[in-house]
Amino acid sequence: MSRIEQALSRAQSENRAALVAYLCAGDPDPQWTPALVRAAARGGADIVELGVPFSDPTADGIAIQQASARALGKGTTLARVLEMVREIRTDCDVPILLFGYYNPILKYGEERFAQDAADAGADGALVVDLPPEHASVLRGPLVQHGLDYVPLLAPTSDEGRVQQVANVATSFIYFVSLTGVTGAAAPDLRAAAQQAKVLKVQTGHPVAVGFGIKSAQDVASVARDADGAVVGTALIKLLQECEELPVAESKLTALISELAAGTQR
Amino acid sequence: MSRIEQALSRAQSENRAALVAYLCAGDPDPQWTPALVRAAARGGADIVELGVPFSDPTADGIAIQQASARALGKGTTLARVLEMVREIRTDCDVPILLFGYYNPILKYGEERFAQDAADAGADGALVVDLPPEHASVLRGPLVQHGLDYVPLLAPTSDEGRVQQVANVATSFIYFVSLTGVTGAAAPDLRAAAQQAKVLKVQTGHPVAVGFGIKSAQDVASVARDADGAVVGTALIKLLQECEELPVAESKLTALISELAAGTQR
Amino acid sequence: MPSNPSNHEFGSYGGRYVSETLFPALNELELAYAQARRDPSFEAERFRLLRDYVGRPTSLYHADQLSSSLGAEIWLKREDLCHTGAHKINNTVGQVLLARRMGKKRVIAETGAGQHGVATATACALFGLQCEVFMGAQDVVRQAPNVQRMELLGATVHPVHSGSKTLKDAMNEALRDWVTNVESTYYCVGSAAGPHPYPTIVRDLQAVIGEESRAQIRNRIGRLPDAVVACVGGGSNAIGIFAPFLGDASVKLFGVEAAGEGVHGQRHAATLTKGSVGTLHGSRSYVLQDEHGQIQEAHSISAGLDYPGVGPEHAWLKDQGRVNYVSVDDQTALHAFHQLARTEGIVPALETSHALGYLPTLVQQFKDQEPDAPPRKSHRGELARGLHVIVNLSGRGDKDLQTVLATTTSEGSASQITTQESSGEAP
Amino acid sequence: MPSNPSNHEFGSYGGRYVSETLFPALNELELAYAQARRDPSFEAERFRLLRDYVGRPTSLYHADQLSSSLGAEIWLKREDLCHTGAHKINNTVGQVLLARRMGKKRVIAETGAGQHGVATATACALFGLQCEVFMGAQDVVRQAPNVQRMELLGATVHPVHSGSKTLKDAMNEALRDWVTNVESTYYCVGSAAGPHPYPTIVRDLQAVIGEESRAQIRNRIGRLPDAVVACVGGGSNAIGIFAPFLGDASVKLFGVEAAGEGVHGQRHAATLTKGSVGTLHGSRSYVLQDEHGQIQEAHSISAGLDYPGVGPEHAWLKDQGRVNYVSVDDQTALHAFHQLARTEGIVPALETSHALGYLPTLVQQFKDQEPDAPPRKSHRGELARGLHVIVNLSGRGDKDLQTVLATTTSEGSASQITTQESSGEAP
Ligand SMILES: Cc1ncc(COP(=O)(O)O)c(C=O)c1O
Ligand SMILES: Cc1ncc(COP(=O)(O)O)c(C=O)c1O
Repeated sequence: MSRIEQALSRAQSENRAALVAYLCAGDPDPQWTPALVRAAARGGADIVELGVPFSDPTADGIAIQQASARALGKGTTLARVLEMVREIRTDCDVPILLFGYYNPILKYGEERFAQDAADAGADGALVVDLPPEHASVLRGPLVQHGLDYVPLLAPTSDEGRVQQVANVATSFIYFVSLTGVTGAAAPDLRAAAQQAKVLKVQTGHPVAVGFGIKSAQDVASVARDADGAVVGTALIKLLQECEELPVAESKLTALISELAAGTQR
Repeated sequence: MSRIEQALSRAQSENRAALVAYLCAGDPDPQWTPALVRAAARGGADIVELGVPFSDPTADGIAIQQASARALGKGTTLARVLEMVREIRTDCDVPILLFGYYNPILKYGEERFAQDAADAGADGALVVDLPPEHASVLRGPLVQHGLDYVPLLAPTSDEGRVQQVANVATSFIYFVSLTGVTGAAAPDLRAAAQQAKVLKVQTGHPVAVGFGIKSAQDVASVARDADGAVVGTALIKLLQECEELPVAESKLTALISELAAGTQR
Repeated sequence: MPSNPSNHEFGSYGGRYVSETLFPALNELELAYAQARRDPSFEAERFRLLRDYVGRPTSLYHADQLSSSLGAEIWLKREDLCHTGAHKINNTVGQVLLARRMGKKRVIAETGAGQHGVATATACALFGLQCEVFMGAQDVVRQAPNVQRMELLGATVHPVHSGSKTLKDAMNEALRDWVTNVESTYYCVGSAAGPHPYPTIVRDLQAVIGEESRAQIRNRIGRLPDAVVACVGGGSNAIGIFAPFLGDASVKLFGVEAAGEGVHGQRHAATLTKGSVGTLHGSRSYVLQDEHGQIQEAHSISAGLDYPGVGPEHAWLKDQGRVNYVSVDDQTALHAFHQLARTEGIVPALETSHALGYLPTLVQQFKDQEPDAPPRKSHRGELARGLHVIVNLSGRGDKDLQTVLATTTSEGSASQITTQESSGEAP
Repeated sequence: MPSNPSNHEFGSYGGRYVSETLFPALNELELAYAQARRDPSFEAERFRLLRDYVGRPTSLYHADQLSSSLGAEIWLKREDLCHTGAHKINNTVGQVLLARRMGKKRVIAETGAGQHGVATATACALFGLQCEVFMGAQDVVRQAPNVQRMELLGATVHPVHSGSKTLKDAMNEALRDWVTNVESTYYCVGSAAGPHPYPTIVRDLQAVIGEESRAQIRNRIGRLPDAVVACVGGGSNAIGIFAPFLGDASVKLFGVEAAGEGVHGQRHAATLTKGSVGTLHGSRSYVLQDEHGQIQEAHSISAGLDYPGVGPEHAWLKDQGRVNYVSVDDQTALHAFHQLARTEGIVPALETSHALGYLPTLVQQFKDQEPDAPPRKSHRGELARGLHVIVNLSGRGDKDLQTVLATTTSEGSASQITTQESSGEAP
């Protein structure tokens, strides 16, 4: 059982959804990132999605676009993100899912990426623009190195695609609550969570819901039916208001514990 | 013998060319025009060409264009020009050749124009854009009312046209010294005058040279061979410098007598 | 009426009311043109250029949306697709080819909207001739992109500051240049105006529009159209499309002049509608003039129609009653401009928009006359039914964007036009 | 190399590197397109619009002066004569027809030079569909007339302020809009790029350029050309003219990218020449990227080439060696722009000017290879002799006047351009 699976099953056994926290590596500064991941873990994040910034984040809304641009501006690279993971792992074992776009990985080399990510202590990868039909080139090496490959499903996915995605998932599936980009307002999170429940049955994998979850209340509205709730833009926005790392850490821990409270069923 | 023919033959008998002075009726003010015509006569002009201003004087350079515009701005019309002639005739019998474009005459009516011009005491008309092929409509009435019809010839006119023009002339022919508009610098007035001499033989009519004659010296260089020398732009420019009528009158008389000195062969 | 009408080409209209200096040049031109038209190699070269360079034949497009909204079949003769964006190039390719044949090295032209200037500069670039264009200073401002185009094409543009600083004054200045440089210079007149033989030459060179249209419509609906409509400035696009239909009594012809701010005031350019017989720029025709025979300034939002004269053949066709001359004001033309852009995706020239602006009236007239006329075709099989109208889409409106936007803003109807900032984030 | 190349349409290139959300839409599009192509009524309507509305076939013009000065026979495929002034409309008429068939009421597009935006707005006006165009804020400024045209046509233009504020960012934003409104919205991609099936659709819809050219040149010289040249931004005009020649081994194909300020620096857009394999905007192809896989900003004086990606079929053709991809810098393109304007009377788009700018090199290459090749034809009877090159004249340069004039002035070569005051009086 991978670290990610363990986190999900622990949450399950505690009769709650897992809280998945998205942080953009390198934002606002690469030096802050390890401390922020620890702060998120302290607050009660079951899994941290660590965003690998990309120059052209077509799946993201303005908040994460700008976070990515800031991170890139501070010299964040994929190699540097792996270093951050390595540093985090010295004293923190929160599951880390690398989250990003395909091109930086393609450039790095899929095999080398899987190897280095595993060495650094990462637990898996989610690539928003690498669909199942093109995924084997990355999934193979990841699995070989004991890492999870997390695919996505969307409200528009039909039955055929659900099966295709089920076939490539190794742990959970990320279900996008809406047609849109990150940061968009979700019209109906309850319905999305119910949809996640159906998908869980269809795919045989745990399903986490992301996009549009901003508050403890939002978390609560998906927690009953989904296996996990992903919060991203809300955290990015919080960090934007902090000028000092200690402030950012404590505010982040506080917000995450507040959100975590919503995970109880 | 018309008054224009008389003037030409008097000059001829005095072994000199006739001096033809062009003034734009109504410029700078319609009230000045009769006095200026008298001043020109006093200075020794044998014939006065009285310009009837037109909105679109395509044969004229900038000086006469602007004079026409000023005259029109002061309300000068063809009817008003005829009134000026009538006023001049109360005490001055210098031959007056109405000089202009066809459209104002067409609008006035050719027959009515010939009648009224004769009544007013004018001696003839020269219409720069009414060539022999279209001239009969105006020439007929003019001749009927005892007025001269003065056609033009140009350096570009070939033999056929010379004959055509000869056939419609009633007194003299106006020979344009150059291909260009009024006010242009004539490249070679001597050659133009020699050309005029040839034309005189070919047409059997006296020939006056116009365009580009600015000074007594210019007049002198055509006087030997041509029957007349026309000065226009130089007079217009002189008047532009004068703010008071008495000054204008005396300057004009002075310049004309200076020019007249050049007419001696 | 002149006593010798035979000196005029079109009834009592036409002729050569110009300085004596120009006569030999006009005779030379007449002769050279007659010879060229009889010379198969000249015509072959002209045809090749019209086809490959200008892009002829231009298409005849059935405007589906416009037809539906007007309740008649509207066909657009797509002169806007010609190289340089208007019918003007049909004329300049022919005339500049003639200039080259005549051994002239320098070509001058007047221009209003700038389309004829661009078309002349274009043809001169093609044949390596020097080109100088006279353009009213006011038009230099309102048609700035065309000034830039002429200059890029290697032409020199002379802004003309006299008179109304528009087309009329540009033509005055071109005539002054021509009279000065007549031996070396070919004057490429841009509309069906000017002294003989220009109105004839320009008509002949533009008649390709009507010839193609006539063949195309027969091909499409198996018969001739009920009406043909064109805007009239100097009259070249109109005479070009009308000429081949003049003998077809069943085809009603409509020439649309610019009514500017309205034909009841002074600010319009409706020469045939409101003018009277006169001479301007070398020919006898209708002109806008005051009671003293002074030429009046024309006014139109469209620089290419802003002219107080009109080609002499139109004067004749008016007197004969063969063509109906009507007028459309600035507002109506602007409305038609926007309508065609939004319903057909075609941005017409403001000149052309006058022809388009007359369509509702025209359709209504036909309906009033024949209340029991068959309805519009309901499907493609019945194409020949209904009222079929060809509009000469004489040019595209890219050159007019600034003018139109200025009116849109000044009238507060800018709300039609929207640029939205993209937030990148959903609400 | 992906382990399963069958998921890519062009060798190892192409594919669908996009959000999961878009997959059903891409499948739906693929299916709808396949059905439409088999439906004679769809193809008939598309053909009618290409002929009557777009103005096809466009002519193939033998550029006499340019041929003389280069010492080779240069033929220009006149896509500049298409409605709206560039080849882009061939694509949008087809895609928007497809959108209507699919029941979509809203169409979005990205645009760089604005030509695709105008072409999309045009097709949407024609079919009465809502149109929203994403355009980099920098391009909104440098291609202002096209923004105005889009708005006149009823489209909404969204300036995009992220990244380099050019085409790449406009496409990012269009993808974000599409993922948000995917059920109601048709995304009309403007070049041979994007996720499958777009590169195939765009190529098919643009192939009419090559099909016509191939028939026209055989008709003229009785054989195929020696070379075909096109500029490459995303690659649609190039693939459109290349496609029908791919099987003709004797025809050399040249794709000309923008070298900007030079391919040895960072400021260029020569993706195939200097880029490496990557994924951008949904497909695997060449991209300009740094060592970390971040997409680099492209630079070109031409907004339509200012793109760090390229259509996947070009990547494949490069690897196969079938097409030679070369590059031409800003200065050379500008020079070619002025040269065509002055010697042929055609103002080309700055994009197109890159293809033209490569001609001297290309002709020299051929001559070096075949020093004893027959000389240029000396008269029309020997047309087939010599080196024959077709250039895809993908668009007209009206939209680029401001950009070009700015360079002219800033480089002090404004003396080429002359406006003279007319004095009305000889010296
Ligand atoms: C597109 C267009 N249509 C019409 C005209 C009016 O000229 P004409 O009446 O000679 O066709 C112009 C003149 O510039 C023009 O550009
Ligand atoms: C005239 C013209 N040519 C070429 C291009 C480049 O696009 P593509 O490479 O897709 O042909 C553009 C893009 O705007 C264009 O407007």
